[in-house]
Amino acid sequence: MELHNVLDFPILSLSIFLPTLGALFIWLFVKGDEAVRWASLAVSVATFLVTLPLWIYFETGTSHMQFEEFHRWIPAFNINYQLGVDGISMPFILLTSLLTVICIISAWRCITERVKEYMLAFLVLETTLIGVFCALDAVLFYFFWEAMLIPMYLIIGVWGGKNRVYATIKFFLYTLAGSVLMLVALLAMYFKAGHTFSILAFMDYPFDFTWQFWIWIAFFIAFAVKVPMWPVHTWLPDAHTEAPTAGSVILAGILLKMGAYGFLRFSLPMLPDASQYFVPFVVVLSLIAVVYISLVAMMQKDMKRLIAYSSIAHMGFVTLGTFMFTQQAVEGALFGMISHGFVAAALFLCVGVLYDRLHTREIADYGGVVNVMPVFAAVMMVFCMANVALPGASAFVAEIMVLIGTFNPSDAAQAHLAVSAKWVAIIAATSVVLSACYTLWMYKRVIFGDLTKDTVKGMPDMNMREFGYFVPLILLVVWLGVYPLPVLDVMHASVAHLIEQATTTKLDAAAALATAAPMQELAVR
Amino acid sequence: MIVLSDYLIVAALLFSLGVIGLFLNRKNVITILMCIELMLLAVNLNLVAFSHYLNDLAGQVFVFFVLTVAASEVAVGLAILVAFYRTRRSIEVEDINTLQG
Amino acid sequence: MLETAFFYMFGGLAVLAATGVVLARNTMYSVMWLIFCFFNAAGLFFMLDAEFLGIILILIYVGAVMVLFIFVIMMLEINTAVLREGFLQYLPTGGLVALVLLIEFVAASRSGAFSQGAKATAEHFGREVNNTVEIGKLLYTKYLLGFEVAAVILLVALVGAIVLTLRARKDAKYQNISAQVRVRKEDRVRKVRL
Amino acid sequence: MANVTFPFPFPEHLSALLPEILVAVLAMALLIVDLFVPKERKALTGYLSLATILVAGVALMQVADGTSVTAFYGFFTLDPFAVFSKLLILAGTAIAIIMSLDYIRSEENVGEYFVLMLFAMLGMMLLVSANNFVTMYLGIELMALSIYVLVGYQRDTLRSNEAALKYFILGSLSSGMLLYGITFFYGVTSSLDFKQIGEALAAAPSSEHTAVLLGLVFIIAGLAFKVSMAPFHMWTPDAYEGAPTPITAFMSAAPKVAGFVVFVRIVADALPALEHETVMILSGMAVLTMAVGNLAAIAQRNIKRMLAYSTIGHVGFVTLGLIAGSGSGYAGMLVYLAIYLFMGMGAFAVIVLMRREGIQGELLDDFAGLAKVRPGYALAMGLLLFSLAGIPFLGGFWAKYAVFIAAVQAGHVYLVIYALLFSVVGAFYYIRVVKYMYFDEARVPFDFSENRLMQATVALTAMAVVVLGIYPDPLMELCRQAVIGIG
Amino acid sequence: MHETAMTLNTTELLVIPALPLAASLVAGLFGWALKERLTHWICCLAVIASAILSADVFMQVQQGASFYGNFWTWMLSDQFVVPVGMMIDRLTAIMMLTVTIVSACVHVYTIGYMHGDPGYTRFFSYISGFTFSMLVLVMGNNFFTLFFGWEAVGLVSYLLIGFWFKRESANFAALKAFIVNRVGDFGFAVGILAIWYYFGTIDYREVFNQVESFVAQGHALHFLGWEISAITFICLALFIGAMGKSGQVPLHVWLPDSMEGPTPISALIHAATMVTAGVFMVARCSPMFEFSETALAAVTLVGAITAWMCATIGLVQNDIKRVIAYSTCSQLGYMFVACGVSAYSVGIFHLMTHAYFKALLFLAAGSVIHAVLADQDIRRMGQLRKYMPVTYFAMLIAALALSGVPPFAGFWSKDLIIESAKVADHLGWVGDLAYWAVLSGVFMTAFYTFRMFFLTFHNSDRLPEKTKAHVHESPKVITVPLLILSVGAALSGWWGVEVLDVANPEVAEGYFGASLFVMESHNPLATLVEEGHHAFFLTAPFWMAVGGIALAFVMYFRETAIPARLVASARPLYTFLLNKWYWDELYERIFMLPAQRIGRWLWQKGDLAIIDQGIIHGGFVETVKAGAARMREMQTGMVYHYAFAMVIGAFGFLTYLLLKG
Repeated sequence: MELHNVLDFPILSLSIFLPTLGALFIWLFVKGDEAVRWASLAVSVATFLVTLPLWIYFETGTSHMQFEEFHRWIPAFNINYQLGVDGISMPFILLTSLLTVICIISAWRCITERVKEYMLAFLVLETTLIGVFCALDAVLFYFFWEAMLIPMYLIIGVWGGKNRVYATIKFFLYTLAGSVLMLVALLAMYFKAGHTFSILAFMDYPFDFTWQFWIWIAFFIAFAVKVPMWPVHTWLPDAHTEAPTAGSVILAGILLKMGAYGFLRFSLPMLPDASQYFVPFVVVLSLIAVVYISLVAMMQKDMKRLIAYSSIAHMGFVTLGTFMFTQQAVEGALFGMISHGFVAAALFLCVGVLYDRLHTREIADYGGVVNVMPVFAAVMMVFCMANVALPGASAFVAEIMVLIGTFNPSDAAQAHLAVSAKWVAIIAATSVVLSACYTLWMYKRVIFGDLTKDTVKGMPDMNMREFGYFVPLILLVVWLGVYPLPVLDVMHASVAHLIEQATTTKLDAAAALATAAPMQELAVR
Repeated sequence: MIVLSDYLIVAALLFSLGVIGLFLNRKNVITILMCIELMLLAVNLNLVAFSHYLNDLAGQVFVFFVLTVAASEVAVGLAILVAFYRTRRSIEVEDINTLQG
Repeated sequence: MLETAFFYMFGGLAVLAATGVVLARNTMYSVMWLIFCFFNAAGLFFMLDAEFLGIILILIYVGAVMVLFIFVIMMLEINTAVLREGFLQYLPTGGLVALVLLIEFVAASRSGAFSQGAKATAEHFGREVNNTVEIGKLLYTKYLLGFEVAAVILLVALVGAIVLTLRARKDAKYQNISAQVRVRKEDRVRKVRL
Repeated sequence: MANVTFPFPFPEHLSALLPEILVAVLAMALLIVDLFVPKERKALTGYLSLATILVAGVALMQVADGTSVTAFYGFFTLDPFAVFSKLLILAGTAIAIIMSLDYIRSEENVGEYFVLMLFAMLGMMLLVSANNFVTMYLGIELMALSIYVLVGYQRDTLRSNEAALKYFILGSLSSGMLLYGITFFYGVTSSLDFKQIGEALAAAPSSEHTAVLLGLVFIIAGLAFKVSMAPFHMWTPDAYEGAPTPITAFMSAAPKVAGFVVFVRIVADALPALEHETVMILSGMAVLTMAVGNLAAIAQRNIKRMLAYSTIGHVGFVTLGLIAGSGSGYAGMLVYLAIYLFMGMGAFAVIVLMRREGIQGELLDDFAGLAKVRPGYALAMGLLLFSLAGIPFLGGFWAKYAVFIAAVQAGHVYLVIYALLFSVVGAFYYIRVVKYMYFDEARVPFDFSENRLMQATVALTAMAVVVLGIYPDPLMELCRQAVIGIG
Repeated sequence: MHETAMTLNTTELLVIPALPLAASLVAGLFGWALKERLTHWICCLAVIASAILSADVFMQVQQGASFYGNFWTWMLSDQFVVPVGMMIDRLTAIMMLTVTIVSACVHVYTIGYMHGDPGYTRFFSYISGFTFSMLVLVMGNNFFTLFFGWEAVGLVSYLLIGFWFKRESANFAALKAFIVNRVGDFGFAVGILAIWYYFGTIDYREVFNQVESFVAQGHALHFLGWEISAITFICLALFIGAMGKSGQVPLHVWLPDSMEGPTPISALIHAATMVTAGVFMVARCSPMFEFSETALAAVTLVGAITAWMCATIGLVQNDIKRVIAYSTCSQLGYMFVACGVSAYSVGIFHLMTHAYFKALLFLAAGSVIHAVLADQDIRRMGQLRKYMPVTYFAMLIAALALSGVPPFAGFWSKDLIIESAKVADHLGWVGDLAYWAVLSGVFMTAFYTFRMFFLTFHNSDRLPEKTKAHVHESPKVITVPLLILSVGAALSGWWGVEVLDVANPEVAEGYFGASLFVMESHNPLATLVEEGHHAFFLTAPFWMAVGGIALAFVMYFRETAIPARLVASARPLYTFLLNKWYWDELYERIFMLPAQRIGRWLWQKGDLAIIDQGIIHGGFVETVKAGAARMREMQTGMVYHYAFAMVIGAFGFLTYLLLKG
């Protein structure tokens, strides 16, 4: 087996397991809260540095998987430890490693209880997240996908807010319930595709339509819960609201992306015909996410809840773009995920800054914050505007590319839509107005106004540590907003390949296969 | 002419009576133990009948084991019953009710 | 003919006795019915040329097991049972299930699945064999493993029954032999400096 | 019978039984040795019984050569399947004994307790080697009688008595049903040997006969009782709750292994001709079992009882491997049982540790705040619980995976979907315990008995689920090897 | 389009927007360290330099130079390429000039006006940033750079309206401005999407080159049986954007409210530059609008309605800045009418003249407000002429220019608009309506302008005592810009017509050259030339203006009792106008409240009640709970029940098997 790895070094494995190894080290040898904080920071920074070569040595012209690794893991079921990244997954790895660093810094002072456990949970979480994006074996993917639940459950549950138990159990069961069907689908595909779990093999195998249909549904449930799409989104506001700041950051920044990544990695290339068949369905749900959720977001009284709803709406854009099968829309969706990773993360951090001072997330408890925290107000303004997708911010690039792609969808997508996709794009574009409504209304109520509340009067402005983790985020958001090409370049080849896969029917090959060599079918009892 | 199935029917009747006694009985546990004895008796009768009609002694040997085990069971069962009685001061079936739900 | 008569007598009485076991209010009566039932069953065993089993049924069951029952009943002083509510309440459902189950048992018993052995039976009748000897031979050869295990089971029953019921009386003064054996001089002799 | 040599018919074949013989002999010796152990040092008997198990284990490894051997006129089989399951049983028993060392100290007749455990283990060892109904029945009864006594061992405690009584009554009923079923098979096939029965049943269009069906249903019912499949499960929660916790742990693991192994042998050897009916009955039971186990567990406040229901739920999952009826299904069952042995017993070990002066440590509330006071125990328990819930990087995931993939392969996709949905329901009550440990404040002080062996047990089981979760291949390969030749 | 030989210096072009940007960043990031003096020096110098360079560019452009080029690629995905580049032609040049000059004046003015405000450096950062954004808007060579600038100016506008963030009304106005603008941007974005969809490019030149052949292909959109040609769709969508940005009915509601911002802002952003972006965009897209008569008619209609309606509102307003704000809306309406009737050059011309006189008007008003202690109500002013002669003079010039009195700037451009509207026969009734609307608008404009003027500077002295003690002429930093702009307000009209010849019907030969496109079939200027211009004193608009001034003179200078009597006699009409035709109330009823109600309903009912409580809890959790409770109940603890369950189980399976056969 030819492994495509320019570095000849298991860099992906190192990225995946470095956090956990670091966590083990910290668990065993590091004593004292302050030492644990520094050690965790060191580990996360090291991980970030380790992931940087992925960016540097990435070959942009090819859709081939890169930095591949392959080891036999469970030969009994032909499950392999197979890693590799392409332009679709690579940016997420950097996103993860960067956000983890920021999360750890953000938790520096607000987490005072059980610091060690908190840091360990985060580092383990990082392993699972990076693992999801690296895995090229379906079981390995599922393995990381589910393992993520454990640290996340603890992070929300132990360090969360008042109603954390409800939120965390809801989160856990929702996502678990969503993903179990995926497991069934994977098992079925294993037998169908000739006893392999390789994602690449699944992509190549011609499943007939019935198979695609059912597997698509199973995948969809798993991914839709994670994204989350309406109507299986209700876990998210609760989880976000109750999670500690860094938990929300990771949740919004990475976890939500796993669902959409799943669509791109599994549904589209493996099940192109079913994906096309379900385009109207996804489109309708995405539009609901954009319009309905935006309206709901507008009425929220809790800042985190509002941002959570806004995340759902933005992810609606992502799913919409994903299912348009055009270069622009899919790249827009991908870019949107990365952008949202920074913007939503930053907004949650902003709320965290406020929360650390006043210990409330109610919008009504604030007002006139700008008077006492001008720097903070400016920082938050940047991210609010980014959330509104103002040009110059990364979100704009994403949004406009999705809209462009939706306005001009591929024939494969348009063929299944009853109306012209232009109208879909136009409805989606209402987000331009709606996102402004909820974001800026919240901003106005929280930041602007005269100082009337005594509690707000005593709030100190951001300290250097807090300011410090916003700076890279601002720079990234602006950089990606005005010069997104480096990131887009990474995606081009892989997305083009993906589009080709998603728009090429597998049915002919399936029919040919069926006549040539009738497979031993799984008789479903 | 008495045939195999006649014996089996007698055994079936005994077994049924044992089962009925087991779950319709509202008296004390000892009766339940006796119902179990009835069931085992039915089993033994079946085995002996088959053994006879199949001309195969294995059945009878099996009956021997069943009898041995049944005797052991009675011993253990009555011991448990006595221990129960010592703490609960009753062996009414309805009184075995602290563990539930 | 005689065989038929005996069969109906033993069989009928066994069933009657079993009914008695279930229905008798007094537990002691139930025991008596059960003993009677065992006798009749032993009769059926004899008819089936299982003399050895018939005998041990009476010897062990009636002679030992049932005595144990009586012993326990007397010890616990529970021979008169109160008929509690509920019996009639469950009777319709329970009875129906039992009835259908009985019908199924009978149906199973009458199914022709066993007909193959009938020929062998004819040969078996009238042969001069000693049931006890044959069983003995089998038990100590082919079924030796089972026999040994059965012995262990009896041991377990013995130990189990003892540990569950034997209690050291707190007020009784008894010798702790192992303690006595293990005693050292320091335990007994105390040097006292005068 | 002139050709019969006395005392032993085929001495060379005895070697296959060497572990069993050793256990029996040493257990009886222990009964006597125990008389000379002073009352306050009865733990010695426990250590000696651990030694016995060790000896048996070594002997087992000696006699196991990867082939299939029968002994005692074919009444005893020693094949890799039996060897593997015996190892599991030995391990389960050993862990249960370790748990008991402190737990049982306050009782009388401590020595006999350990001996009875050895006898129960002996019964299971026979059971997994059984290839006919005689050995099977005797094995079951040896195991069951010992366990009846062990459940009722706390004779001054009402719930222990009650548990024993219930278990005994229902166990006897199930024995009766099992025997009644066996008689009909005997009547139809004139044999008590699994393989011969299978051949005889295959030779005739057997499924049309009421007698055969009756035998089938009653045999399956009798075995289902032993492994607590619904609707023959109802003794389980009561017996588990009432029994001394180490015995509960013991019961939740070892007898299940033995029960499922003999179940596999019967299904694979005796019932191939009745495959359709068998699958139907087992599917029905599996559906009921998963629902009952996972649903009822939610409503529990007592963690022992909860774990009892959880065991039932897991039994439902294991049954899928049986239903799959293939080598991979049986291997999956072994994988499941092996991993469950660690998860379940580990969890029970933590519960045992929780017991202290005045507090049983069995209520969910008792776990509140454990993570703050004893993070190590909480971590171990958390890992075990997540593993029970089947979340990956922990062994429980592979356990489920192994049986589900076999079931999918056999075409039972709907059953697998059903099982997975109930595994989500099941996850709820596991993570609820984690919630108590991690999210809540401590209400009572924790002062554990510091038994090194126990701590090691907890740590080892927790590590085992992690290691098996990350690298399950050796176990899977072992199980795959073990079922070659079965079915 | 013909090739121009001369190319502008790239560096110079880049420096023009870069200077304000740099100043903005410096002021924003380091204002706290630089303190006030350094900050305003940096910003002012940067913008003045920018203005000088713009003037230089303007000169060169006038001599035929131009520029077209891309600097870097913003977005790239397959066929979709968005470069960042500039296109400098005559349209751009005049816009750059106007923007930078007005901006420079406002910068200087700000030094005095905002003196002592705690947000002083922030303010400079904003207005420099605005200058940058506006320059990007006009200089860009594709729709995305346009959109970038478009949104950026919107952002700065938002920030500046809400500059005094302690004021609830200011915050609300800012929010309103942003959201209403976003409604427009929605249309604009859709327009851009459509452009890319149909043309495959978003570059001005390439798009405009294709328009003719594209129209010939007859693309159309269908929706529910309704058909609309693609070019009309694109133009209308773009125009919605223009409506939002340029405060056209019905998206005008934010503009008067934006007066909550500091007055320099009202001058710079909400009068002179940003709000005219819509007009600029329509003019820039003239090659597209020309091919859709429907779109042109819509532009004309909306412009006319706005021009007339906002004028009526302006009649009765009492806030000095609101009067000017409504006049801005109204004048923007004029510009759109000009564009709608294809007199783009006239529209841009009016844009330019309007920038000078309206900025002047605002700055003068600001000077007044500054003097009277930030009171903006003209009912509490009067006789200020005595205290503030320079301001008075500036205001007079501005008022005359706005009213359209020759020879001041407004006359030249406005007259051309009205005459163009008159001859726009190809638009049918819309043209007629527009003509009458803009004509009557002149009268109203003159009236309300001078009403405001007289009430402020003449009439009776109604100043409160406290204010009176304070009133004084503004400092030099304020008056100098006023004087500079006065020059513009006075002369730019003449300059435009006579020197630049912006109204030349042969656009290609007039000032604008190739930067505008007018179809031969509907070129109002050509018609005008054919029919001959009317002499100054013979045109209707002139007399309308004079009439308006006269009426104002009578009512507010001479017979000052008349207004009250008039109000009393037409109370409902007065209230209606005073409440701005109840647009705000209407929007509140049909958009804000329903949206909130729907949002709350979707949240409470949709998310919480139906999905969470209904499906998740009721459907799953309750089922599971009920199942759990049922299971628990079944575990009665009674041995006979257990036994019965076992028997039933066996019985059930057996019976099933037997019945199944």
